[in-house]
Amino acid sequence: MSSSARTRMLRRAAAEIRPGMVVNLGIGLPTQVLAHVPANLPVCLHSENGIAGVGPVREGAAADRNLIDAGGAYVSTVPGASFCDSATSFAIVRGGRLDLTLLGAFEVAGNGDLANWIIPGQFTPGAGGAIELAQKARRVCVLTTHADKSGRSKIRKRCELPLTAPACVDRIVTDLAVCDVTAEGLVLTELADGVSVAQVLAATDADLIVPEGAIPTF
Amino acid sequence: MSSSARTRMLRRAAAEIRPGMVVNLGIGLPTQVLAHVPANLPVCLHSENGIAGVGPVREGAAADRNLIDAGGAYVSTVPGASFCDSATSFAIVRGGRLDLTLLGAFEVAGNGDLANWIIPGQFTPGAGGAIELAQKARRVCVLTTHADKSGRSKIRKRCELPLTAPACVDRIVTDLAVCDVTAEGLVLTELADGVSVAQVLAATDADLIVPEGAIPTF
Amino acid sequence: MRLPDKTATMEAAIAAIPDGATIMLGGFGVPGTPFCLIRELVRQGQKDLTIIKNDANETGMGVDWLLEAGQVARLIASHIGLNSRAVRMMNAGEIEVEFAAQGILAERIRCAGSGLLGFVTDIGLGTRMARGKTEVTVEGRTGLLETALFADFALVHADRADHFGNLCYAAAARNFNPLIAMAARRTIAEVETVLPLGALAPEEVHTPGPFVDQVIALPELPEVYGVVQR
Amino acid sequence: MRLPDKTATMEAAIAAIPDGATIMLGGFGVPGTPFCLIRELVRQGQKDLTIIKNDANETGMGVDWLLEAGQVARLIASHIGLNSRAVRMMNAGEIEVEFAAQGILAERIRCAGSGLLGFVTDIGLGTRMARGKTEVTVEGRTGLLETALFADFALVHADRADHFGNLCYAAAARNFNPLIAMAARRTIAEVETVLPLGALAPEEVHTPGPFVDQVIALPELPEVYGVVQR
Repeated sequence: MSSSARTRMLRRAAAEIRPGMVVNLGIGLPTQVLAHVPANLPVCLHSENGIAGVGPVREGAAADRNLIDAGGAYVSTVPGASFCDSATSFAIVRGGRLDLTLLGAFEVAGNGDLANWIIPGQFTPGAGGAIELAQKARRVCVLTTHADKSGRSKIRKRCELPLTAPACVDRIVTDLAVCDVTAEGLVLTELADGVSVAQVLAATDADLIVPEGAIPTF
Repeated sequence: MSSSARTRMLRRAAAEIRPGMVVNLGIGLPTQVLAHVPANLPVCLHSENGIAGVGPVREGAAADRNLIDAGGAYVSTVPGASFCDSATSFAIVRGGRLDLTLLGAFEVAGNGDLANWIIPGQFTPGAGGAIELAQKARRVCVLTTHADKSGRSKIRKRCELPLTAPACVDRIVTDLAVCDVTAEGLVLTELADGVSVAQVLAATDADLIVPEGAIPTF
Repeated sequence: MRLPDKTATMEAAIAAIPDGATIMLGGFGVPGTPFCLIRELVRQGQKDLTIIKNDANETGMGVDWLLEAGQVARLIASHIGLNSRAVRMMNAGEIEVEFAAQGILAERIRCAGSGLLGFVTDIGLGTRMARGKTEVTVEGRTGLLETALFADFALVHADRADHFGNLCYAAAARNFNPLIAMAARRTIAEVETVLPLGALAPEEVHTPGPFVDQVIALPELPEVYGVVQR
Repeated sequence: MRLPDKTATMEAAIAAIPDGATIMLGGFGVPGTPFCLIRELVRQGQKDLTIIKNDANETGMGVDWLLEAGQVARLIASHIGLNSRAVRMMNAGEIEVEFAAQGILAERIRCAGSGLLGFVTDIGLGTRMARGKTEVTVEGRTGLLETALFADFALVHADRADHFGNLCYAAAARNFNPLIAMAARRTIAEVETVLPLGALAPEEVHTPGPFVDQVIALPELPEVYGVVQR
C-alpha cells in the first residue's frame, strides 16, 4: 500500500466521525485516524482504560507516566476530559453511550462477523476490550487493508478464525473501497481514487453487491 | 421506661461498638446511641445514603442542606470522611465491610429472625436499606425496648410479622437485658441494673436459656 | 477536537418527555432531588408516568407534586414512609407501587446503565421480597435473579457541571444520581453551577460526560432545596 | 469519634499472604500497577499464587517478576500480549491462563466487591467466550451467567491516601484499582503520598476507606513507575 493510499484510507475513516459522537479508536490503524480528525470537530474520544476526552499523543518529556491509552501510547486529555474506573468505562461501551468504534480486523465477513483477536496456535493474547467494543458500540466500522500481507482477502464469505462478535460490523473501510453490511448483503458503496470495481471484486472473497450507476470515490 | 433505664440501655448498646469498626446505626433508638460513643473511639460510622465517617448531628444554621443521614437528620462529617453513590454504599454493606449494625425491631425471635419493616395493613412504607443491613452486616445487634407500648414482648418464640431477614441477629440489647442468639438457643447474658432473672423471663415470649452462676449487670 | 456542548433549556428538555414515559429521579430525601425539573414536568403535565426514585420525598415537595397532580401511574422505590399521600394513594389503589431493597434498587439501575441484563443476589431470600423472583444457582449458592431497571429519561441534580455534561455532586446529594445518569435513554441534568470546559479536574468528575445528554443551568435555587425546618 | 489509622509496613502486610493465595493486582499496563508490593512479594517468595490482573505487564516488570520467579500457578486476565514470557509459559503449560473480556473481568470483580453472586450479560454470545457458561433468560433475552470473582488479597497503587485508607488515583492509573479494592478479604494499598485525615475532600475520594485494610507509604518511586522508553 502506498503512503498516499494509506493516507486516503485514514482520511476516509476519519470522515466516519461525526459531530457530537463518543468514539473509541481500536489499536493499530484506527489509532492513526486521530491525526486526520479536524481540530475543531466536537467529539469525545474514549479509551477503555478509563478516559473520556483523549487528546493528542505525547512523547518524551511531555509524557505523563499515569496517562496512557488502551494501546499503551502516552496521550494527553482535552479540556473537559474525565477519568473513570474500568467498570464505568465499559458501562459507557455496553450501556449504549459509545456512538462509534473503529476496529482493525484479521477477517471480516459479508454478514458483519468480525474476527480480530485470536489466531489459534499463533496469536492468543486475550481479547482485551475488543469483544465489548465490537458487540456494543452503536456503530462499528472496520478499518483494514483489503488484503493481508500474503495478499489474501480479509473480506471473507465467512470468517474462519474465532469470532470477536457475530454480525456486529456496519461498514468496512479499506485502502480499496468502502463496503456496507446490509440486510441484502455486503454492498460496495465507495471506491478509492483510481481503483476500479473489477479490482475490488478481484480482491474480495466475500460476495459483493455492486450498485448500478456511478460509485463515489474517496 | 425511665430516663435512666433508657440511658443505661443506650450506653450498653454503645459498648457494642469496638475500636476499628465500620458501624451503621439504624433509624430510631440506634441513632441515639451516637451520643454515648466515646469521643476518641476509632470508629467509622456509615450511612446508607453514601457517607463513611458520619459526625454529630447539626441543627439550625449549622445544618448543610446536602448532608443528611439515612434517617433524614442533618449531620456533619468527621475528618477523613468520604461520600459515595448508593450502589457503592451498599457494596460496603453487602461486601462484608460493615462490621456492625444496630437495628430496631418490631419483633425478634429466639432463632435470630428479625421483623422490623412492615406491619401488613398498618405500616407499609417499604424496606429501605433494612434488609441488606440485617442480612449482611458482619454482626447484627438489635436495640429495642423489651416490650412494645401495649406491654407485649418483642422477643418472640417466632416472628409473626413478615421478616426483614431470617436468622440474622447475633445479640439483643433491651432496657431489661442482653440476650445472645446461639446454636443452643437464646441465652440471657446480662441484666440491667436492678432487674431480676424472673422479671426478664416474665417479660420474654421466646424461650430463654439462663446460665448457671451470677449474671453480669449493666 | 473539542468536547460537544450540551447546554439546553429546561422547557425544551422536559418537553421531549411523552405521556407514559418511565422517568428516574435522583435524590435521597431532599439532597440530590431535581426539584426544578420536576416542577417543569408538573407545569407541562405529562400523564401516566412511571417514576423510579429511592423515596417519594415528603408531602409538599418533589415527587409529591407529581402525585398531587395525578401524573403518576406507577412508582418504583425503596421507602415512601415520609410521604403520607404516596402511602394513601398506594393503599387506595390510585398508584401502583413496587418496592425494592434500597441497595438492590441502586444495583438494578446500575445494571441497566452498565449494559447488563440482570444479576443474582441472596438479598431477600427467606423473606417476602423473594416472591415471584426466579432462583438461580451460582457455583452451588442459590440466589434471586434481579433484572436491570431502565428508564426513558433520567432527571439528575448536580452541584457543578461543565458544558460537556461532566457532573459533580455535593456531599450526600450524590446518592442515586450517578446511577440513574447511566441507565436512561436520555439523561437531563439540572446544575447549580455550570463551568467552562476544563474547570473541573478530570479526576474529580463523578459522572463522566458521555452519560449526560443535556445540561441545564439553574438560574436560582427555590426554597425547597434548603434545610427542611420541622 | 475519629477514624481508625491503618498505616502499616510493607513487609508485614505482604507477610500475611500465604502460599496458594489468590491476589488481585491493580493497573492497566504501568499506570496503577503496585510494583513495590509486587517486588516485596517476589522477595518473600510466596508460591502457587493465582494472580488476577487486567494484563501481565510487559517483560521485565510487575507480573513478569512473579512469572520469572515461578510464583504463579494461574493467571486471570483480559490481555497478556505485551508479555512474551506469559504467552510462552501459557503455551508451554507452565501456568494456567483464564481470559475474560476486559469489561466483564472488571464487572466480575466489582460483582464480588458488591456482595453479589453473579450477573447475566449478552457479551460473548456466539463466540468461544461463551463456552462452558450457563445460559440464563432474563425477561425473554438470553444471556450468559458470569460469576463474581473474589480474591484473598488486593494490592492497589494509589496516588494519594489518608491514614484511614481513603484513596485517590492519578489519571488513567485508576483503572482496576477501585474495583479490586472492593473484592478482596484484605486490601493493601501502596500510596505515593499519605496525608493526614481531612486533607482529602470527602467528595474527591475514589475508594472509600472502609474498603481498605492497610495503607503503606512509598518512601521513593523506583524507575519502573516512570514513562516507558521504547
